Amino acid sequence: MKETRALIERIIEVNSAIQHLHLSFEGSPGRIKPGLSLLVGVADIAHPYLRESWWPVSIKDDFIVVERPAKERYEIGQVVNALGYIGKPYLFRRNLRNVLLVAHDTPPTPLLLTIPWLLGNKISVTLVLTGTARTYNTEHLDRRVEIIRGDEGFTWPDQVMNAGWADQVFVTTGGADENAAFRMVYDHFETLRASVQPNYLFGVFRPILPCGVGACGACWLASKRGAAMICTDGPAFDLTQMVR
Amino acid sequence: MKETRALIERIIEVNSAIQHLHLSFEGSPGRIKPGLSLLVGVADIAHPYLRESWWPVSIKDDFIVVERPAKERYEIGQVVNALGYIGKPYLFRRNLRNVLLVAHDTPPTPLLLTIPWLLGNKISVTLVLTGTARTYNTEHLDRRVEIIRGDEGFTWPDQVMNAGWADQVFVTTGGADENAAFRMVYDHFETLRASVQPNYLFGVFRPILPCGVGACGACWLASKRGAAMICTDGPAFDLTQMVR
Amino acid sequence: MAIEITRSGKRSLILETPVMNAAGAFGYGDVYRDIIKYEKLGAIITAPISYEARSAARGGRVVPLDSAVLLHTGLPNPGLNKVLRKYRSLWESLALPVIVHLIATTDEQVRKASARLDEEDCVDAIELGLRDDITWQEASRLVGSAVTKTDKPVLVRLPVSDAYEIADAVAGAGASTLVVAAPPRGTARDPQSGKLISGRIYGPVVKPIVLNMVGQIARRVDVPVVGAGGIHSPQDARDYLDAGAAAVQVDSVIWRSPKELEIIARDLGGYIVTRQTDAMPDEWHRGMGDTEQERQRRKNRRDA
Amino acid sequence: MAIEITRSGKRSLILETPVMNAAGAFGYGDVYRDIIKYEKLGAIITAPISYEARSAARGGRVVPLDSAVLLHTGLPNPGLNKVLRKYRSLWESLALPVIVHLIATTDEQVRKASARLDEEDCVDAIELGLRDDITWQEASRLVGSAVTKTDKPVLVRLPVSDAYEIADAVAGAGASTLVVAAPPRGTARDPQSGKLISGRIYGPVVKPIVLNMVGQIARRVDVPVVGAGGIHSPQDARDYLDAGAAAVQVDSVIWRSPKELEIIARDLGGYIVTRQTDAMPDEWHRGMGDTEQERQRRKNRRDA
Ligand SMILES: Cc1cc2nc3c(=O)[nH]c(=O)nc-3n(C[C@H](O)[C@H](O)[C@H](O)COP(=O)(O)OP(=O)(O)OC[C@H]3O[C@@H](n4cnc5c(N)ncnc54)[C@H](O)[C@@H]3O)c2cc1C
Ligand SMILES: Cc1cc2nc3c(=O)[nH]c(=O)nc-3n(C[C@H](O)[C@H](O)[C@H](O)COP(=O)(O)OP(=O)(O)OC[C@H]3O[C@@H](n4cnc5c(N)ncnc54)[C@H](O)[C@@H]3O)c2cc1C
Ligand SMILES: Cc1cc2nc3c(=O)[nH]c(=O)nc-3n(C[C@H](O)[C@H](O)[C@H](O)COP(=O)(O)O)c2cc1C
Ligand SMILES: Cc1cc2nc3c(=O)[nH]c(=O)nc-3n(C[C@H](O)[C@H](O)[C@H](O)COP(=O)(O)O)c2cc1C
Ligand code: FES
Ligand code: FES
Repeated sequence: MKETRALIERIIEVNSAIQHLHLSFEGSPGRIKPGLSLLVGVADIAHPYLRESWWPVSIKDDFIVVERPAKERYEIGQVVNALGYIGKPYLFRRNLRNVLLVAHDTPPTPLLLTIPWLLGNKISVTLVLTGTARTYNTEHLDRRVEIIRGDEGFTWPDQVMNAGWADQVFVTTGGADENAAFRMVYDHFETLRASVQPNYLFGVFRPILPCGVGACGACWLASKRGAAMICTDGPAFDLTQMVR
Repeated sequence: MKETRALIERIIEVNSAIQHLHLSFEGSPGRIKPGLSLLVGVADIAHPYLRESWWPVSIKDDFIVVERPAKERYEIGQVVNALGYIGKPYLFRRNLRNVLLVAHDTPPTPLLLTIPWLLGNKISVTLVLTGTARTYNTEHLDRRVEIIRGDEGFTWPDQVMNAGWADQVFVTTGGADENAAFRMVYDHFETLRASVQPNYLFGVFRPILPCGVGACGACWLASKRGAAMICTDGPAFDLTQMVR
Repeated sequence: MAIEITRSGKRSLILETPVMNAAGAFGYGDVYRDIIKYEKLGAIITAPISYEARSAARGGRVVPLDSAVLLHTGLPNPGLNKVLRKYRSLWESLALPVIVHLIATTDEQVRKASARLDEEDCVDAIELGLRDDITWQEASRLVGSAVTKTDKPVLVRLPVSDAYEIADAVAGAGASTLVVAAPPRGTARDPQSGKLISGRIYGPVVKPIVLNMVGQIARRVDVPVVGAGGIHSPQDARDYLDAGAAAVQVDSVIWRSPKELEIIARDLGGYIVTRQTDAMPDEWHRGMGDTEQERQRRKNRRDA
Repeated sequence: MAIEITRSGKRSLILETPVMNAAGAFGYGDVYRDIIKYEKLGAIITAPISYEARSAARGGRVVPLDSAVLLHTGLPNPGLNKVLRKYRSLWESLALPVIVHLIATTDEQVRKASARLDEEDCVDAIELGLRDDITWQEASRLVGSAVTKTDKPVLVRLPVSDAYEIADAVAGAGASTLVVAAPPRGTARDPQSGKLISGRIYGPVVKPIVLNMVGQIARRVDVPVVGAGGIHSPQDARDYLDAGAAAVQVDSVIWRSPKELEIIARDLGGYIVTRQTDAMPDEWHRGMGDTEQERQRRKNRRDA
């Protein structure tokens, strides 16, 4: 954990829903991997006493790109204050061939940084967009990603095949109750496969994180392996370990 | 007391310190006289739970002009919400010939609407600017007003003569403690004249007014004639009636 | 609608609408007559009155805070007899209950004032205001003093500090209703003088704290509770009823937008009718009620 | 500098600087080691620990409010013994006092936990956390339970509700220090679920209310007071000392800007030295202290 400041060097309006910010860092940005996010305090924009998680979607030599909703206002040259990268990288299996990314009722932003890494390692990637995520515009994503748009609920064409064929699944959800949503996700995958094995289905948890360092207790999660903090041990948790 | 909405029709940058807003009203603006102010709530600009007193400085057929600090941001077309005109008009004596207006450590804004009325009635007007008010730019005022710039304290050249020659004096002051400031003003005028007679020396009181209608008690003033509310009985009070 | 905001019994106060102003936000009932339709309110409460006259606090009286305002007035007022002489005929003419807010200074003054108010037909109830640092023993004694001298309902407005102990105590001493709570006492630096000033805090920041107290006290004490603190919208008021309040008092938003008191009262009239016929409270978010629809219509007309 | 924040006597706790974190704002002392220079602080206080393990609250845990945040965590923790096993050697290695915040659940658990902590050399004092709706009788009993089982100082963090009665009671029961106060309990609607949630309120809005309580309690009770609530700047902290606090605890600003705790501690170190040699407190506004000057220099360098 190390406080750092980043400069907004470029702002790209990707489409009517999202924008990309290019951030360069004072000193080195450190090693960043899929799953880590920046905990950022932006004076006057977000809540004055809560930081926001900013998700990198690609990494260049001297800057990173984060994806933000288009309606937020930033300025080139603006300095943002970050509490470093928080969380643990997503754990990918060895011998991985097919990965399924699912965004339900929320943009797939926290999953996108996996794409260059997976494709670079010759792993095929399918991105499923269900619920309100169906309207997410994917033109800026790598053409090699297979995009599937599902239904209003948590269903999509070929879902049984996708679930069977995938070696690992990462799901991000929106809505009022994240725990309830992931219980629904788990139950749904149990109907798609005979049984959900450990290390197969991961939920990406994204509650508001007041401290981001394990100090405040707000993101405490009970798992069958014991208690965890989403900010330091997450964001991804194996849904077979979830206490119901 | 009647709530009303006004539209900012024009914004004139008078000089680097002040701007003038032209306000037109839904329906009639009502009768407005020197001493009355508009109690205005401007969303997002001022404090969200406190209104501000806006002082008219001139009145036209279908709009009034208010004077505001130049650093505040307004937009043409902006609607401001006003709790009507509050207070009582300044009481001028009959047979008035010479009036002295004094602004000490604060712009003379609350006094300026008297000028057209007094000049129109062939009464001569002297405006004294002392303390930080010395830097107030008077180029937009009627040329017939005699302007005197005083010292850092509450003194100016010819003060004995001005005080003797004036039939009435209206003083507005800035600073932390308005009551203390007016005690100082009273004491000073006692040194300038043998005695300060009733109906001669008036203080224009301008505390923050939470309600402006006599409901909250925040602007209660003890006077020798009994208790008064600045918002409904003020802003001007005869300083000989002040309880020390 | 008839909502009893007192313990059942002889000291009863029944409102048509569970919304009134808070003491001190409304003067003596005269100042907002041209702006607010009184018949939409459940009752009005006078500004704080003491048996003897009080003069105002010296020094800074208003400190703007983050999302709130601190007021330190010293509760100036001309004393009970003068107020009655001046406002008796107004109160008689009003078609809604009038509650006199009595500053609970000393036992003797409370006894005298209560006896005096007991004779006044234009007064429907007394609301006792307690010092912010009062002990529960003193509070109990002062409420006892009022109750022995009048048959009218005695509402008690609790200070935020020690509210739970005082709630227990004054319920035992015969309070008809608990008003939860007086504006919390705060200390802040006056930006003009640089001095620390103590006073009362008003604004939306008060609501979460007092809403929680209302829930606690409504569960703990078997006396009807009126919620008061940081109510700035119909939704705020509904939250108080959901938390267990029988009615609400609206305070400083009246200074900024007097009409909001009437808007809240109209909205909650409808809310109660609907709630009692088993509608989901969640249907009642902003934008759903008659008032909201009327407000919207008015807005559209204005914008057009 | 040596500042005794306890009653004089055998249960003594002396700090070099009158600034520490508040319980729950700092984890168990491990998380901010790379950001904050611990040697600038007066002490550290652990996150709330109960004798037995506690799991977290279900449902919404964070509600953004106007100028504040509401947190409802249920105080999850692995229980005293596990925490001691994991953090004992860290606490031993620190050159500043370590205060364990003990959640005062039941008399028996408080007795057991206090006896356990009495044996631990790495723990310098206990801070007891009380339920927000506790009565003064229960509070007094719980403090008595702790005091009989340890010779270490027992600080008591008072809830906002009933703080005055509880302050009197726990002072009588042997509290070494009163920490005024725990974050006020509030209720607000979770924007995600639409449900009312109760929790603790953090943010600058808390300061005026608690600053006032500190002044009242410091005058009323003859036990040193530590001020805690809404301290977001050195000036906020100085206001607490001016109001009568012997030291301060800094809470949620640490989450947003961890370094601010150190900045406040450095500034107040200087403040105390100066205050005791009779400088005017008013000289100490932002922009005057060493820290501020250093901050300004850093800012200029960054802007250049
Ligand atoms: C606009 C306004 C609204 C108010 N609304 C309410 C309200 O709705 N309900 C309510 O209960 N109170 C109300 N009050 C009273 C107020 O909340 C507190 O009683 C407060 O102590 C007075 O604060 P102050 O800063 O004005 O006076 P201060 O000058 O600080 O108070 C004067 C002193 O007089 C004593 N004192 C003050 N109030 C009382 C009292 N009520 N009884 C006995 N002694 C007292 C105290 O010792 C206090 O220190 C209101 C007052 C005003 C002017
Ligand atoms: C980040 C953080 C900071 C905190 N800081 C402090 C602090 O500095 N000082 C302090 O005193 N407290 C502190 N607490 C405790 C807290 O202020 C209150 O004790 C509060 O009741 C717990 O609120 P909750 O919403 O998390 O739990 P809830 O789920 O509402 O509480 C669980 C229930 O357990 C019981 N309970 C909760 N806390 C206690 C307790 N302390 N003792 C006995 N029973 C209890 C109550 O019945 C309560 O309803 C902190 C907690 C956290 C996680
Ligand atoms: C009649 C009366 C008038 C008061 N006038 C003032 C005042 O002008 N200025 C002020 O700071 N406080 C004023 N107060 C408050 C007192 O100065 C003082 O704060 C209060 O009475 C002390 O509280 P206590 O009675 O609980 O000790 C007044 C109080 C009363 C009862
Ligand atoms: C060990 C423990 C775990 C708790 N876990 C939860 C929880 O998961 N969800 C919740 O809403 N409250 C939780 N709470 C709070 C309780 O549900 C309940 O609010 C509290 O214990 C009741 O307070 P009381 O003991 O004063 O009656 C927990 C409390 C304890 C002691
Ligand atoms: S956000 Fe504070 S512990 Fe995770
Ligand atoms: S401002 Fe409220 S009474 Fe004058």
